[in-house]
Amino acid sequence: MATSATTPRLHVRSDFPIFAREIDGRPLIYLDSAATSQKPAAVIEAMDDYYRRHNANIHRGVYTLAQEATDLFEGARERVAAFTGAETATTIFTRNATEAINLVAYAWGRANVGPGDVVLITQMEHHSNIVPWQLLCQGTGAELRYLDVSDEGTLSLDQLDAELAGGRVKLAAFAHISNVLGTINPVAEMASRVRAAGALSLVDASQAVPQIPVDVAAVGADFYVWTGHKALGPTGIGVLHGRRDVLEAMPPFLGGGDMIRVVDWQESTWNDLPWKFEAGTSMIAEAVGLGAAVDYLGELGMENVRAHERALAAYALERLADVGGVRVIGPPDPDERGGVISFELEGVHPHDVAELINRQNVCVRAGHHCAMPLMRRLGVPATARASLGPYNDASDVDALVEALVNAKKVFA
Amino acid sequence: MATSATTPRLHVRSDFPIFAREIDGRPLIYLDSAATSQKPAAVIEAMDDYYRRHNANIHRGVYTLAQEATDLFEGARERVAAFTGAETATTIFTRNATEAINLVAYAWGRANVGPGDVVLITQMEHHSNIVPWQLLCQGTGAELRYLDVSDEGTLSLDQLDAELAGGRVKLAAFAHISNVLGTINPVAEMASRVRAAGALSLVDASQAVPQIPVDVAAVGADFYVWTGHKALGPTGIGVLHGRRDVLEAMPPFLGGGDMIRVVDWQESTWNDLPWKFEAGTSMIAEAVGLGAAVDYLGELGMENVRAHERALAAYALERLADVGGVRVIGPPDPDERGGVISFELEGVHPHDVAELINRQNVCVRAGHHCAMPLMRRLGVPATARASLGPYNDASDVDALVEALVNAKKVFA
Amino acid sequence: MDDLYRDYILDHYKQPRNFGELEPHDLEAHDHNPLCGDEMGVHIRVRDGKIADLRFHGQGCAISQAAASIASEEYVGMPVDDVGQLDADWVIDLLGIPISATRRKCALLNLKVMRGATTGDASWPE
Amino acid sequence: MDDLYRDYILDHYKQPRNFGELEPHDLEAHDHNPLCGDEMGVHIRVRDGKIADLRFHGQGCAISQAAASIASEEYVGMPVDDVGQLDADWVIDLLGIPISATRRKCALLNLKVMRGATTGDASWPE
Ligand SMILES: Cc1ncc(COP(=O)(O)O)c(C=O)c1O
Ligand SMILES: Cc1ncc(COP(=O)(O)O)c(C=O)c1O
Repeated sequence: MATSATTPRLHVRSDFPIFAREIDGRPLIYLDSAATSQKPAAVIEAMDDYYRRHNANIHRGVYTLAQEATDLFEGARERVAAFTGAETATTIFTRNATEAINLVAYAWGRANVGPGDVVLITQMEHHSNIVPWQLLCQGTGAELRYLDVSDEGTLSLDQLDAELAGGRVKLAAFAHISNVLGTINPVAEMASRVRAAGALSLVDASQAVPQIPVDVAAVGADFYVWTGHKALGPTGIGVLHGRRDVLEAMPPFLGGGDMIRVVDWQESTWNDLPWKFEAGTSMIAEAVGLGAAVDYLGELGMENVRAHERALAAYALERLADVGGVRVIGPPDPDERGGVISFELEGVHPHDVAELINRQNVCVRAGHHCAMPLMRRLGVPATARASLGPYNDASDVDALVEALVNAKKVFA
Repeated sequence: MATSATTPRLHVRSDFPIFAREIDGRPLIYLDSAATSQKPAAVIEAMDDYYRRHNANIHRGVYTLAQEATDLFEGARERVAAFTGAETATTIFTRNATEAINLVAYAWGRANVGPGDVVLITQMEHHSNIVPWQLLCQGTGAELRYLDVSDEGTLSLDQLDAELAGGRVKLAAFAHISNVLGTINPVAEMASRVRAAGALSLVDASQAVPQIPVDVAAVGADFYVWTGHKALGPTGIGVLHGRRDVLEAMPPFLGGGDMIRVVDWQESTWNDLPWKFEAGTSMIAEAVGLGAAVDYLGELGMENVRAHERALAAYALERLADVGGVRVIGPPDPDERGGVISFELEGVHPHDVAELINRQNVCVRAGHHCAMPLMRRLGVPATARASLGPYNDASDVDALVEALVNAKKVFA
Repeated sequence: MDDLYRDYILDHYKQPRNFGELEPHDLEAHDHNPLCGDEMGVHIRVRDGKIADLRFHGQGCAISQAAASIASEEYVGMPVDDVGQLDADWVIDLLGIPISATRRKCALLNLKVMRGATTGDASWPE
Repeated sequence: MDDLYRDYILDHYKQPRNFGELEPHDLEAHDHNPLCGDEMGVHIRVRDGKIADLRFHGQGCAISQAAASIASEEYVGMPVDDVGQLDADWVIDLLGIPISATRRKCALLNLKVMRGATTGDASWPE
């Protein structure tokens, strides 16, 4: 038993009100942070306070409340940008990661991709980083191509080079961390090769921002997207970081209030970045909540979050071997993976695994994890997935293992 | 002085925590509900409770928390649909009204509008009901045409008929209630004429749902959109009600998680309504909050909300005449208008009006109210706008009048 | 004993009746449970307006597999036109276990593909 | 006396200096404050690299109009090349009143159009 895991570095569970909840007299063993994270009190209270004391529409109000709301909203944007090492003006709030990717596929894609061009993605992408590109390719006559996933759950830089050498790739989109395999991809290296080939890159960092220290400038991708609710923030908000020159050259996506400079009868001109891409009333309370979330994560220190989750994942990989009949999918080395552990339990369908262990209040996800193509590649109909947050500790892993042992018995 | 207004029908201010706030020792006189409404404690607490006790991602989770979150989310959808007299399956959650309109303009518009077709809107639309159609027309070669606004702030059904008689109109989009003029448009009659002419209609009910009883089925439009934050709900959520056959025939808008049935390498099939149009993780807490908002409004009774605001608007129109130099824009008859009162104060720019009366904590909006074309039609650079919510009473109107009298003195 | 995973459920799961392919067949359908990715297909042989034989195939959880296996024994011999009349309660009663909202679609998938094959209606049974 | 709407501000607002059009002119620009819809244009006549004469026009609040009027008296006689060096503080100091974040763009609109006319840079002064 790894002592590093049994003595976890973070002790923050009490910051998260949901863990006060018991179901049938038992505590909550929450191992589904890759689907959505739990929220610290600081995040919930920041939104509460916004609605109770400062609520007003932003940007155009002269009165005090409207100024406060504007400052809270734009202040949150500054802190979110600083947290990920991005510029404030190129940090755009979207509804979620999915909308951020669609924004790029519609606004940049429809203007820049045509017949014969290639959009390159990978076999490990989430549906949100597949379907927008399918729609783009179908709409423009471009070709959608995939980088393979190895049996260990990794990508090949050589294959990337070979695809780029074809000269037709216009944009390559790939996950920073896979939500199924846990694989941490070498995104800075990939983005730099894509750029050298004259193409653009989009990194889906939905799983990375909550798990590891990220630096948008250092990654150097043209677009870098993530989603608030997985990063201790609220639902209803996501982030698109873009390169300034690319964003400036792009036509807008959604039209409406706030994204315009002047609306004339037949045409309009656009507001400056980032507002050009933020149509209609913004997710004001959600931005305030996300600001509180990155403040909280910043105080924990993302190196500490990563070290904590890495140790815990290593411990989980060890302990799962004790169950017997558990097959873990994805890279075996804890240094090469995040805190997302997909597995199969011999003889028990993942759906039944999730149902059975829920009886001990152990929450894991079962299914295709919005990655049907990857399931096909792996030759499995579905997997069970346990995923970690900063609030987890070794006792959660122990509870999972115990619950799995019991589940096996039912199907024995 | 109208006694009906000095004895308001609703006494609900204490339900709204923000009114406990004082600035510089003075109470808040909030007259900007057309920009965004304040929120009752019930709404704030519902979201709080969601995050503290039930937070999980929805639809695919087997464990208890995920089931609870799914029930809360889908239960909110049912109540929202019931509140507006719509079907649950055709009630789609969007980011805001703006996104709902863009969804239609992209998904329905790009598939159904072509060169020579006409999209018909009105001179009183909010930018969110103008710019998406400009973008659609620019992208497809269709023509954008406008129904005029009369000097009294109304539309002409004869002009609508004349436009429809041209035979080229594919879609007509118009506000249920204008956010500048307060005009209540005869939307059921308009939708029926549009339908008779073989075109589709979209009603922008952003200002109507919070102010008057609405019945989506009775209006009979093909699309009916509104936004949560103006209807006592949270930011980050809007609603699109659509006709089932139209929605079913439409291609999807955003691609990603949750809106798919099966994702294959090159193409995908779509989920049933309403999820086909809800890509990525939904605004879960926001839906819960919006559900609480419609519950609250339902308990007040929208007839009562309307009666209260109508009486208060009538009182305001009377009292504003006392100030001297105030010119009110829009229909003079309180039966024909909602609780939105735009005005000019002679010799004082609206921006200065708003700044000066904010010193007495009176919150009004000044500017073009995201309706630049209407400002051009009215021949004004901007207006000041006072708008009502159920929490307002005659004392707020009195405070506005007093503040305007003081503002006049500064510029005298 | 487990409430949901009763012995006969596990038995049908581990040794599903009428499982496999059926060639030639007269009717067929294939569908998915979008929530979990389970898939199920059916091949049906019709004689004199009745279901003479049928086979389910695909991959899924114990509930979806056991439900298909148990229901298959009822489908055989049934007039083809009757399948469209069957509703969700029919399957759930047949299973005889408490089915939560989340597992409902697992239980109903076999009826969905049966209705798809016999009536062309691929909506979820209600 | 009012902190913001001081007598000289109101005086410049009610009787703006250098207001109107200037024909012919050598340089011009036109811009908006997207927050409130205020618009402002400028016509500039240049002699020997200096601003020989100028006129502002457009519609706006007391702050934007007074700022343009007060600043216009400084612009006249200034080398054209110097306009690009002026920053936000220059205008705000000139106005001599406390400018909140919301009113900042009102105060800066005149400098924005001046820089637009002389350097082509239409961004907001910082
Ligand atoms: C009439 C009208 N339509 C549309 C909108 C846009 O609403 P949202 O900004 O929430 O999308 C508004 C309010 O801003 C409005 O008043
Ligand atoms: C890797 C990855 N990309 C994208 C998404 C989509 O995020 P959202 O649903 O918040 O848009 C997710 C999570 O669902 C994810 O794990």
